Amino acid sequence: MSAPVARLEDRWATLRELTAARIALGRCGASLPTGETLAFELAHAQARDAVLIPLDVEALKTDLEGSGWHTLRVCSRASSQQAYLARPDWGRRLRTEDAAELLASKGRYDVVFVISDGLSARAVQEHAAALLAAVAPLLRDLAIAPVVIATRARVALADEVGEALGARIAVSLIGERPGLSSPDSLGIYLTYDPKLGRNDGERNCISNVRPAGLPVAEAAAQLAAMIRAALHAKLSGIGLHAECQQALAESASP
Amino acid sequence: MSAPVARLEDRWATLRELTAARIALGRCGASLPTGETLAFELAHAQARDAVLIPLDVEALKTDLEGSGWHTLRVCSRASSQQAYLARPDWGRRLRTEDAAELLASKGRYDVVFVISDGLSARAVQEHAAALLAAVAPLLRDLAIAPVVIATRARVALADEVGEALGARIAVSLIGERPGLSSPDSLGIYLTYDPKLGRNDGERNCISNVRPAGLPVAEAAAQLAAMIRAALHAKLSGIGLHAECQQALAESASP
Amino acid sequence: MSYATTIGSRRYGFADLRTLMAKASPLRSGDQLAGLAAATREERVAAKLALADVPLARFLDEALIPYEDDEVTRLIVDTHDAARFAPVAALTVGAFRDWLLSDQATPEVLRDLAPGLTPEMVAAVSKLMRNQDLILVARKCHVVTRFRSTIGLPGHLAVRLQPNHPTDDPRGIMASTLDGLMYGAGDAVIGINPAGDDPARLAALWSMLDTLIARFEIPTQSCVLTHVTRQIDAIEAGVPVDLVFQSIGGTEAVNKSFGIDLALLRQARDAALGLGRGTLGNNVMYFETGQGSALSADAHHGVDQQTCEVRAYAVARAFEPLLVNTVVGFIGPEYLYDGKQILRAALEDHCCGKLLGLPMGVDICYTNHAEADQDDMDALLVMLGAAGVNFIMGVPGADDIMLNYQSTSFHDALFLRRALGLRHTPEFAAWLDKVGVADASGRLRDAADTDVLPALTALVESAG
Amino acid sequence: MSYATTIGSRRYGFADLRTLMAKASPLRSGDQLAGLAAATREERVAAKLALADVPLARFLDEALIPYEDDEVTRLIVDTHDAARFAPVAALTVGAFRDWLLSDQATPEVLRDLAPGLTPEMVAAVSKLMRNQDLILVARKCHVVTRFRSTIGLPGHLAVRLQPNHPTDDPRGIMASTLDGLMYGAGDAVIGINPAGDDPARLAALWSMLDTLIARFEIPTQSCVLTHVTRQIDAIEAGVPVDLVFQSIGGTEAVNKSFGIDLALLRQARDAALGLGRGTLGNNVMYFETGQGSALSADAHHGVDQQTCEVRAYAVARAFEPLLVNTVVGFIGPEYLYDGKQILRAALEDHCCGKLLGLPMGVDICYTNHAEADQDDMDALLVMLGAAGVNFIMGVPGADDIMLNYQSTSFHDALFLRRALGLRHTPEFAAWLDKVGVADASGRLRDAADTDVLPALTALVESAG
Ligand code: B12
Ligand code: B12
Repeated sequence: MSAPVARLEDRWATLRELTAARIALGRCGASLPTGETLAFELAHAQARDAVLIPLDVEALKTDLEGSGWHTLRVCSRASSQQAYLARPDWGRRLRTEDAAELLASKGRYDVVFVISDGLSARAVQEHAAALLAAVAPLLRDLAIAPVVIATRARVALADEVGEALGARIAVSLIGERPGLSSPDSLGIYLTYDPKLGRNDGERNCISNVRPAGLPVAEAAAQLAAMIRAALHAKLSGIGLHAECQQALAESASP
Repeated sequence: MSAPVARLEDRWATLRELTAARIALGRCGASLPTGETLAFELAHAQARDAVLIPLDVEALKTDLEGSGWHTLRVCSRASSQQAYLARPDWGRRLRTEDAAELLASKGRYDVVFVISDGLSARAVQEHAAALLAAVAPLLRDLAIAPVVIATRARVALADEVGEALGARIAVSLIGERPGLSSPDSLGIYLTYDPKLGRNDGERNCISNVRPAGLPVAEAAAQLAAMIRAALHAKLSGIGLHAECQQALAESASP
Repeated sequence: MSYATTIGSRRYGFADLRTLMAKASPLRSGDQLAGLAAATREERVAAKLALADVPLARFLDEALIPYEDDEVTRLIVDTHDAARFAPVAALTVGAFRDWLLSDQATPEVLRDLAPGLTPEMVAAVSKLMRNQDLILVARKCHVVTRFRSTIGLPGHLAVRLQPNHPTDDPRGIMASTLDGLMYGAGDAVIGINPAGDDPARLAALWSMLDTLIARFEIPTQSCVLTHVTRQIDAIEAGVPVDLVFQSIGGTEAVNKSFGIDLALLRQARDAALGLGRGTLGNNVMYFETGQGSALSADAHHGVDQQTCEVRAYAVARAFEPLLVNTVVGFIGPEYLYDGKQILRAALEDHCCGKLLGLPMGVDICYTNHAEADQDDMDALLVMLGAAGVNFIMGVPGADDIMLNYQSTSFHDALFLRRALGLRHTPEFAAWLDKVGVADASGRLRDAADTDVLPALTALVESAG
Repeated sequence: MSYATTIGSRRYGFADLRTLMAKASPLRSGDQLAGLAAATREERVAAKLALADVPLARFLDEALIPYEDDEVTRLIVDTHDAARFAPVAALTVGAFRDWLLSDQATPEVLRDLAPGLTPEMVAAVSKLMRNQDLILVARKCHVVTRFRSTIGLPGHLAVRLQPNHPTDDPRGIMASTLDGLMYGAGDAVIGINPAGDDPARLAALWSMLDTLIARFEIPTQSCVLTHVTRQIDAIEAGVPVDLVFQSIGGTEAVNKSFGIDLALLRQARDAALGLGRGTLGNNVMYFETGQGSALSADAHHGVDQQTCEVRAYAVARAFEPLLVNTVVGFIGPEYLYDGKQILRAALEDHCCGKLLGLPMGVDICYTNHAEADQDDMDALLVMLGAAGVNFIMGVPGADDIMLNYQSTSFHDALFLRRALGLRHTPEFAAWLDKVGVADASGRLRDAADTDVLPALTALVESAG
């Protein structure tokens, strides 16, 4: 005898090509079919691993130095990945010895790039060097500090780094928390006049940088524009937005 | 204005003196009143602590030696309280060095008492010495081995102890898991011809020994009778029960 | 036969069905203790993927515990109903899950299917289910049993009144029993776990409950949860025994460690049936189970603890029980570590038992050495209520002062009734209304309105 | 003023109400991170015992965050309705819990009481409640709001359709929207979190949803969850905005970190009201909150995270929102460590919001760095369903591909409807029946029977 057919297929399956979202999954009664349930579980198992895989700092350094960047290496005060997850406050502060070391490289820079593992080392491993390569040509006239590679780092760690190095702007390139279908998404956070104690309202963000999201080239262009705007306005964050619109409005008026 | 009365009292509160069970608690709608909820929470917090408090071996030794007992000291293969909880298999086996040491005291004994912390050190601390003191006079004609104090021990650890010491019967006096209202309950488990691999069907049990449960004197009397029955029947466990009844039946018949 | 899945570039192999089942099990400490659990999350999913592709029929060919070695296996194989199995015979485990969740699997269809399922098939499919699936499927399995009340009707919830006392003091037990009755508990059974096992004292407990039930015409049944041999003896001695209780496990060896075998259970059931004490029906057995007992007795044959548990239901099924109770968090953290594992296990047990056609109740409980608390029990209560559990426990203030663990209280049952609109058994509801404890809708009346309280109190005070 | 309890021989002192509240909070990682949590289990119970004895009226005298420093405190104090508070004014926190659970606290009584309660009173009483209490009390608070549909009727459940896309691609968003509608989701709102904030692209999203809703006469509302300033700008530019969204917190400082204050919210609400786009009612605001945001912005003033959260509801209450959504597991394990903490927090948020008279929904969710999985979400779904949650999220396959977290899926909502018999909003139910997606009882029809699918598909394909 033939098996009963329990799974109802959705008749809009062709729309699947329009999005990476999990649409048209079909159903059995009210429930997700077995194949889809297990696919989800597998993705979850893998995403959980992504959070725990450490950044291969040496490989990243080699990449960057191959493109001519000088690099510095720091770590946050979180002493393990578990501590990093539980204590974002530790992830926002440099180890005392690293802070001291950075002071040795202090200068007068316009921008420092801080590459941070964040919650997805993979995102950083795969896209950070490419992003720097794409943005560098757009910033030739600016003084760029050595690239700082930071591990177990949160966004705000870039504040302390920027302050120590004497940079007018700190840009954090950081691994965003991995999604079920996006274990490799890079976030970009820009802070003008970085220093300990800045809050997120004083930053700007470009998010979802990855092949299936915002492409690296486009992100680089946006970032360069944002850097210029911040240098011009001498601020970042909510205020910068207003400033930008003002500028747009003025340039639009005759 | 006066506060509304939300709590319904139960009219059978006088029955509370008949049991330590939490009866006649009253209710608010369908729910436990605040006082009772918090009393329960407090008891739970304290019971959870009871599981973690270690046995004061020195104090127990002093108690026992004061009453003229020789004592030996062993520990199971569980290396921490966490390991003890997670791995009962470790709690059932002697550390190799302790097993070796016991062999030095090997003899021809009728009974060995193994005092084990189990899940309530407090039960053992408070009742074990008293129980031994009460049972000893009833077993004067028997050869009793030195008392073994075992930590992080399960019931079955007494099998290995009994075998190593050459005892015909091993009696485990062990802290039962703490109840919400009974953090101090002692269990007694008797095994004839103890050796590695015995199962629980081959033991007998006297449970709930504590002031509010089975009093120590009564437990001692039951234990002595059980020891005699096991020595006579040359077995313990389910079989011993049958044996006892048989004997009872015979003694009852004219 | 061996099984395998490939994920990316990694191949996961599983030596046999027993291994595959164990690795596919949701994480729990007991399987870790036994050395059977998957080593990584990915391996667990790999095992599930491989298990999803196994044909259900395979379970008829590959026994997890050999037929020759184990009477439970023999029971399962010898009583398998191939005709009832036919509708799903062509399905894989994964497709079986889909089918169970589909609207084709109606309550009637599932009831007819039950004798065609083996515990291993049911355990396997449950391993592919999320908690919500375990609820939806269980809800569709209506298992109704009867002795003096009708238990398991959809939308209903019964309660075992559990009035234990550390020294089996009759008045103490009766005080807790009164408390429970006044809170509307006891429609599943009034069941005492005795601390001792002296036949004379046990007989007194049976008589006491018999008097209570007869005098107040309570449509319920009594039970004294001592070893089955004591109960057979009591029946032979003319003691008024309603239900025969026994703890059972899923292998011959664990049952042996409990001092029982199938023949003994058969003997016990025949003895109880011989008394003819049921008024509405003849379901005379009450069984308790719980994940971990097989491993705890070193009697698991390398089979994961959940599958062992479902095999225990195959034992229960052979005796048409009134009640089967999985005492889910009872043994301790070495088998179910925390609230999450207890919750998962409870939903599995309930669903698997129901699929096999059993009247499942759950002792929603935890011990003081486990990582669990009342909040976890609340979650489990609501989940099981939604899943249609036949009955839960009722222990005064949730604190069993003899067995040293926390179960559900009379208040908890009231909570669940309110939150999900669940009713007492119809006969018990009528009784509660008649004696003034509750109104017709099942809501408790103020104690002042309860006609029966003085007489009940007098009975308590004169007990023992 | 200081507070104290003695347990046995140990005295526990608490410097002030803020400290007492923090120590009395059920364990969660965020309070540990902030250094505010009780050090031991016993200390936590001691704090609860002390808190139970605090008169509710005390909260009117001792502000947790000073009046002078914080406009949220000023809002709370200035809008407190003493007349409505009168019925419970004489109670302690512990007696207030008893009263809330009693049959005296009917839905009508609780509705009238809401303006008399401050968030701190509500947070305090919730700390004394078990999960089951949080469910029972919340069930009794019926908060019904209207824009183009009627949300919050007892026995009903609405769903926010959340069709996010990492690059805001119009066709991608519309494809997910169609998926949701065909699964019967969207009666709470169709709400997009945009990845970018370019005004022109945002305007296109609003127009797209407006066209969809108008063309198919769907009784629902749209929302684009960008910063409130963008929404005000859009309204001024003539864009068809239904609801105005904003993330809010419980202190002036956290709101500042979100770039908002009360005046800005007032301005936004006035702008939205000015459009008069609601057909059934004028609840035009949609707020999101979540435990941990204040601490995350270093704006918590030493107040525990749950109390901060309830203060956010005082902000929401001032603007008569259509929807308030606590996004409970969104930020990560540093605030709510695992499934258990997420579940507890969700029930607290839901109950506290409801007590304050708010139309609470919950984004039942977790991130990949937290100790949680789908089984935990199932538990939370059922608990919140039993508690009478107004709405949950609907995300295709539970995977938000833009915000990188797992929320509830369209299937999850179907599950909950089946498990607890919950209905769509009446208007949406009628629409689903009309277009053939569901039958009159709300059960999905086979897709083959759906009249609206071809036209909807065409709209999706032509989007952008
Ligand atoms: C936990 C427990 C169990 C667990 C044990 C598994 C485990 N891994 O812990 C399970 C659920 C399997 C169990 C089963 C039974 N138990 Co039991 N159990 C208990 C309980 C609640 C706590 C025991 C404890 O704290 N032990 C201390 C720890 C540190 O020891 P452990 O080495 O970790 O655990 C061992 C002992 O607990 C032992 N054990 C447990 N129960 C029994 C029963 C008997 C008769 C024997 C000899 C040994 C034994 O088995 C464990 C593994 O080796 C006690 C109640 C109490 N207040 O003590 C009842 C209790 C000991 N059990 C009891 C009974 C009757 C039984 C059963 C016979 C029930 C039945 N009718 O089938 C079965 C069979 C036991 C067997 N022969 O294998 C009675 C004993 C009465 C008596 N005086 O003889 C008690 C007192 C409860 C009661 N009054 O009903 N039990
Ligand atoms: C987590 C998160 C939050 C959390 C942050 C708290 C925390 N402890 O993590 C909360 C819920 C508080 C939040 C709030 C907001 N967020 Co947010 N958030 C995210 C999310 C999902 C992940 C971020 C991440 O992984 N960071 C990496 C880790 C390692 O960094 P971290 O140091 O641990 O965390 C910091 C950053 O996440 C940062 N941050 C988070 N959100 C935002 C938003 C802005 C504009 C800025 C400058 C910084 C910032 O704050 C954290 C603490 O310092 C992203 C989506 C994504 N795919 O990345 C959106 C995202 C970054 N957030 C976004 C927005 C719009 C907001 C809000 C402005 C929403 C609103 N309308 O109110 C607010 C305000 C933020 C602020 N100014 O304080 C947008 C940014 C769009 C853009 N290009 O500017 C994103 C991309 C999502 C989206 N498309 O809606 N957010």
